[in-house]
Amino acid sequence: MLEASNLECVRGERRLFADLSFRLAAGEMLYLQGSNGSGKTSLLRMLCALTPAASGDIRWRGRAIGKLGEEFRSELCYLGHLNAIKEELTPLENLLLAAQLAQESLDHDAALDALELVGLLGREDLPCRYLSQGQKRRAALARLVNERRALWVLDEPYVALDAAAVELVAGLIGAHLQRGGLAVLTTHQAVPVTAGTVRELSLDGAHATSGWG
Amino acid sequence: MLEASNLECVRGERRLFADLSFRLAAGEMLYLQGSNGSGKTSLLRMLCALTPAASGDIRWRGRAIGKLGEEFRSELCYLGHLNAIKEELTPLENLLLAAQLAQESLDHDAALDALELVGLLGREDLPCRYLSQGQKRRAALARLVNERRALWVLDEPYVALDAAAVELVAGLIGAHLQRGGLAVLTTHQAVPVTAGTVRELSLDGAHATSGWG
Amino acid sequence: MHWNSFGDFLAMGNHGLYVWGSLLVMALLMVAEPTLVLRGRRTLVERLRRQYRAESGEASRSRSAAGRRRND
Amino acid sequence: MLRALRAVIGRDLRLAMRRQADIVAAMFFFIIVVSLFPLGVGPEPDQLRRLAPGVLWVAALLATMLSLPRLFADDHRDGTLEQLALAPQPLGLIVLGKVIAHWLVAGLPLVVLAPVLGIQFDLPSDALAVLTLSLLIGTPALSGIGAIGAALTLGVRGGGVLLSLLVLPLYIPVLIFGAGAVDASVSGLGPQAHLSLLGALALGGVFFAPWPTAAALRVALE
Amino acid sequence: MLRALRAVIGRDLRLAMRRQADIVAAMFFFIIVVSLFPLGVGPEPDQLRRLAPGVLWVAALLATMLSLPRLFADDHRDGTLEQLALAPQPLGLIVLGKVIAHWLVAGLPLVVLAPVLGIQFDLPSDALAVLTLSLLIGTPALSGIGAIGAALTLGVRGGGVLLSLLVLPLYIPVLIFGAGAVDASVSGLGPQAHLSLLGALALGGVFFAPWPTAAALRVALE
Amino acid sequence: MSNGLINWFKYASPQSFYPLAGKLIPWFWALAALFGVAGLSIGFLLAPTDAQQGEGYRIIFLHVPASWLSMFIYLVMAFWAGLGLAFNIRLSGMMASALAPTGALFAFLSLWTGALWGKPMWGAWWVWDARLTSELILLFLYIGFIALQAAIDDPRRADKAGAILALVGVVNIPIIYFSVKWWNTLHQGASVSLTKAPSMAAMMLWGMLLCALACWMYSIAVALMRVRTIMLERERHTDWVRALLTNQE
Ligand code: HEM
Ligand SMILES: Nc1ncnc2c1ncn2[C@@H]1O[C@H](COP(=O)(O)OP(=O)(O)OP(=O)(O)O)[C@@H](O)[C@H]1O
Ligand SMILES: Nc1ncnc2c1ncn2[C@@H]1O[C@H](COP(=O)(O)OP(=O)(O)OP(=O)(O)O)[C@@H](O)[C@H]1O
Ligand SMILES: [Mg+2]
Ligand SMILES: [Mg+2]
Repeated sequence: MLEASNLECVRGERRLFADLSFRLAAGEMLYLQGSNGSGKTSLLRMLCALTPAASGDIRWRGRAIGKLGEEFRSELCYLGHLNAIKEELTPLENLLLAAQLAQESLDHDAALDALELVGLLGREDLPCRYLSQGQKRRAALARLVNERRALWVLDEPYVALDAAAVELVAGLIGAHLQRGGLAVLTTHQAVPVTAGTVRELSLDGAHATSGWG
Repeated sequence: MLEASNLECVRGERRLFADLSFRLAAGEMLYLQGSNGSGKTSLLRMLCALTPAASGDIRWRGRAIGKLGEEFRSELCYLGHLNAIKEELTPLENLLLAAQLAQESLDHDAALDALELVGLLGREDLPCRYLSQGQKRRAALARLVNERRALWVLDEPYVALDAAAVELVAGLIGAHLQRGGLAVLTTHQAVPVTAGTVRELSLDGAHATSGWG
Repeated sequence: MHWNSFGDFLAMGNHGLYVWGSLLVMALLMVAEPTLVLRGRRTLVERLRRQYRAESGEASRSRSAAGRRRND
Repeated sequence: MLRALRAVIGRDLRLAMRRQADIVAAMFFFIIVVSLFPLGVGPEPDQLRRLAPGVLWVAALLATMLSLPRLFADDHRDGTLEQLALAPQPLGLIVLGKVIAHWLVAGLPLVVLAPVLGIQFDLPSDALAVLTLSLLIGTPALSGIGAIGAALTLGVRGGGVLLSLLVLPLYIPVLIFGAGAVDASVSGLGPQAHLSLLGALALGGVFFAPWPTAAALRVALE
Repeated sequence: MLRALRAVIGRDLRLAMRRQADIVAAMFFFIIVVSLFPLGVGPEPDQLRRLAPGVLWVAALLATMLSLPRLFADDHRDGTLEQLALAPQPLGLIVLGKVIAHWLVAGLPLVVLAPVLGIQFDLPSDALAVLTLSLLIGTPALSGIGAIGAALTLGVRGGGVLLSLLVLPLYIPVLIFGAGAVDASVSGLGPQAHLSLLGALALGGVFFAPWPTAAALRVALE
Repeated sequence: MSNGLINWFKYASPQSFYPLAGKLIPWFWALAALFGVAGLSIGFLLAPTDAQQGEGYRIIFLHVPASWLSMFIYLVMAFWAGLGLAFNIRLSGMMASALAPTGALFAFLSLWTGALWGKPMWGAWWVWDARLTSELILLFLYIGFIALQAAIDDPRRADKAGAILALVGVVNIPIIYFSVKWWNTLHQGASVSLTKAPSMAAMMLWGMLLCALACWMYSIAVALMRVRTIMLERERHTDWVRALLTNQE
């Protein structure tokens, strides 16, 4: 379904990687590894068509994502380094608004259940500004509970989470894969995803090119 | 040297913990554990006298830190969830300015060495805005390399770091303890600090109080 | 008494609109303010009573309430 | 389509309500700027009357401009903008929603306040009506045009002030036609010509500007 | 003590230099606001001359105010403010340094520009001199007083506009004395009285204001 | 420590101040009504016509008390705020918050009555005169104080931030009061002062003073009512509030 061929990434005057290719089918997860600054975030943003690749192309269901536009975006769920939650709003409001924007229907009770699952029950009406670092991340991740779009792109989702929450998120990803979803994930911690097929790809290895482009 | 007795923390209308006491001597590290939102960050900020405790007191070399003021602050090094680096400045400038503000003298070469140690050589002249998440954290942590103040308070220093960088930071903390320093640390990952004495304290256990204050 | 007739009193030497406009607004606001304070107080007291009642009953029921919501 | 538009407007309005202060304080900024002029210029009523349309329009323009940097910056900083750019709707539509919400929060209150402030400057009542009408037509243009500037300066060094640098020149036609309409009505020429030009600007600002804005946002996210 | 002060000033100046746009654009904002008025008000030279001191002062005040929200907000957001609060020096001293740097970046350029703009309004040369002097004395007060407002609204909902709500009332005396000095010199009364009051405000603003500002910052960090 | 200070601290605790305030409120209402009736009847029924201004001058019995109170309440508010900041007394922050809306009300009334007075006397609702402007600033300061406190959810933080603002804003009060002296303006200078003998008819003076007293008593009564509400709200997790509200039905 998702296919990248001969990707090259250039940042400033530095080529981060080149000739990177992979394929991902339904129910598979790509576990992207690499040391700090090796270009993981850059690659994920390319996969979302947020940044153009220096060369190479990315296809979704056989068609270039640049061309697909909205069609591709309606199958994509991206979660970056930033939480994309509004500090003024409560976790509940954040969750409902995120669903609205993604044109999904999520009712109040389902949202509350999602928040309960990520351990924010009792804080659903507290503005996110007051949440702890990990709780903010949980509020952001609550989106995943009812997320049914096919491709999940997650940039270090486990950051700031405690062990219990990491388990939980890994479970969500596992369930997604079993439903036939795809996921691309980076993390510097362990990936306790057990369901689905996990393919690993390291940016430190063969594709990495060091020095000046 | 650092002594807390009967600390109580109230946030909003919620009492996070109460009756928390500990003592830390030279060369010892306090490893603070607790699930998300259990009050670790709040406790660290109390130890720095940034937030007043609801009740209880904190003493440094036998004197209340609220009274000590600048005397205490000149022995304290705090690193929070936020990196405290300026995105517009380069890692080198950030490091030099941080030292200046702390009224420490750090020469250009020492700063470069520190950056080399944390793996930012080659990026020392790149504005921090362009750094990857982990590189930003490294730039913030470079301060620790030449830091000789007695008490380090580190809030999840390992976040966003890759395995090599975690080792490195753990090594820095170990060396600090061996020099007779004190450290207070939280993290949801493992703590590979091997030198010094590590005391553990969990906020999920006895001190935690739930419900309304 | 300074006034000759009630009409004079109301006219205020042709400045009735201004004088009574001032007095009326001032009186109105000075009645409105304590009324608003009282109303605010009443709603607060009601809210707190409700909250206390809920809390005293809740300690035992909270588990099952959460469970019930999950089911429906 | 319309549902998405409503969702965006609703979200931004809710955020504004949550901040409350925002709406109230934007109005107060307008009031205070307008009140500053007599202080700086001196109190002669005749002079003030002649100044009034210019001062009110400049103040409206500044009040709008002041709220521009936050139009996208908050969303950019916390990552919401990425999510918006990845939403299934066209980004231009989302921007349109944000522009409308911005006008409701930052423009409409000014329109409502203008007559009251006009009285302080002793404006005659037909001039007051034209002033209010010109603001009603003109402020949407300010929001729309401002959005382009806000998107172009997003995440750029020195954004806030650079923004005013970019936007003010584009605001000048609005200012000239807006203040001109009031002047024309005071001098008996009839404000129609000015107002219809203003209307054209407003239509352009609201329905055309969102597309370049969306393009600028995509560039900012790269 | 002085070393710490210099370190803070140096750091802020370097940041401003890095952003460059900041300084240049603050000046351009000033220029544009001043140039907008003739557009809104109409071109009669006599009227413009009478307007000049007020308009220039109001523009200076707005330009300063526009740069205020960033005085502490950037440091707050990226955690630097915590580090400053934990630095061994008194926080008031650090604030003093930031105020001075702010004036150098946002105030001084206005002083330099004022005579040039005054010529555009056909001001006589002694009025020009008084205008420049009054700005030179008055703008530090604006930076100092503004810092209090910036600190009080730090991390508060609707900060930017709330800030102007808090700060503008406190700016009004500066405006009155500043524009008053120019007026007095034009009308031949001699500006000394106004200027010395302005000087008192400036001293207060620079040396007294940092302490409540520091207190407000500590509150914001709690 | 002196006995008085200890007593003071005892009443500074919300728990003991709450019932005390409850007992005092009716008395202040009674005084306010008494002074109000007396002042208004002197002012509107007995006082003679003013030689220059005709009957329109009677607005003075509303305008001057409102103006005085608007300034005086600000001073009291700043005093409480400062006390709270210096000694960390919970009650003082609450008092400051309770006074602000009443002060804003009087500032508004001063503007309103002044404007209604200005139209017949000066021929304009509003002129940009120093006193009028500074009174407007005072209103803005009140609104700024209220807005700042409303924008901060944590009451302790809100108290502290508000206190700093209130103290900084105090400089505006002398400016308002002396503005008529410092700038020659349309507005009347002070005709009641401590140093000079009053320059107005005794009847008018008495009417004005009684009305001012009425407004003063009113302010105390309303502020006490409001502070009681604030106390309940802020102390809702303490046992005494819980006991108070669950026992008395
Ligand atoms: C909106 C307009 C006005 C405002 C904001 C205003 C404000 C004030 C203030 C703050 C005071 C109390 C200060 C003091 O006692 O010295 C005051 C007193 C007074 N005002 Fe006004 N005023 C306004 C309009 C007027 C008008 C139109 C008149 C009459 C023509 C007037 C007549 C007086 C008089 C007689 C006093 C009492 C002065 C004294 O006896 O001390 N005011 N006003
Ligand atoms: N303008 C530039 N000039 C030179 N190098 C740049 C420039 N912009 C970005 N870079 C480099 O590009 C890389 C971006 O990496 P990216 O953010 O994708 O890393 P990552 O693998 O996600 O790292 P992390 O694990 O730290 O999140 C960094 O090494 C950064 O230093
Ligand atoms: N105004 C408030 N009302 C209620 N609860 C609050 C309020 N402000 C903060 N809290 C709670 O206080 C706690 C703050 O926790 P803190 O940030 O110290 O957690 P932490 O242990 O550092 O967590 P993490 O591991 O996620 O960083 C959170 O549980 C938060 O929900
Ligand atoms: Mg990354
Ligand atoms: Mg934390």
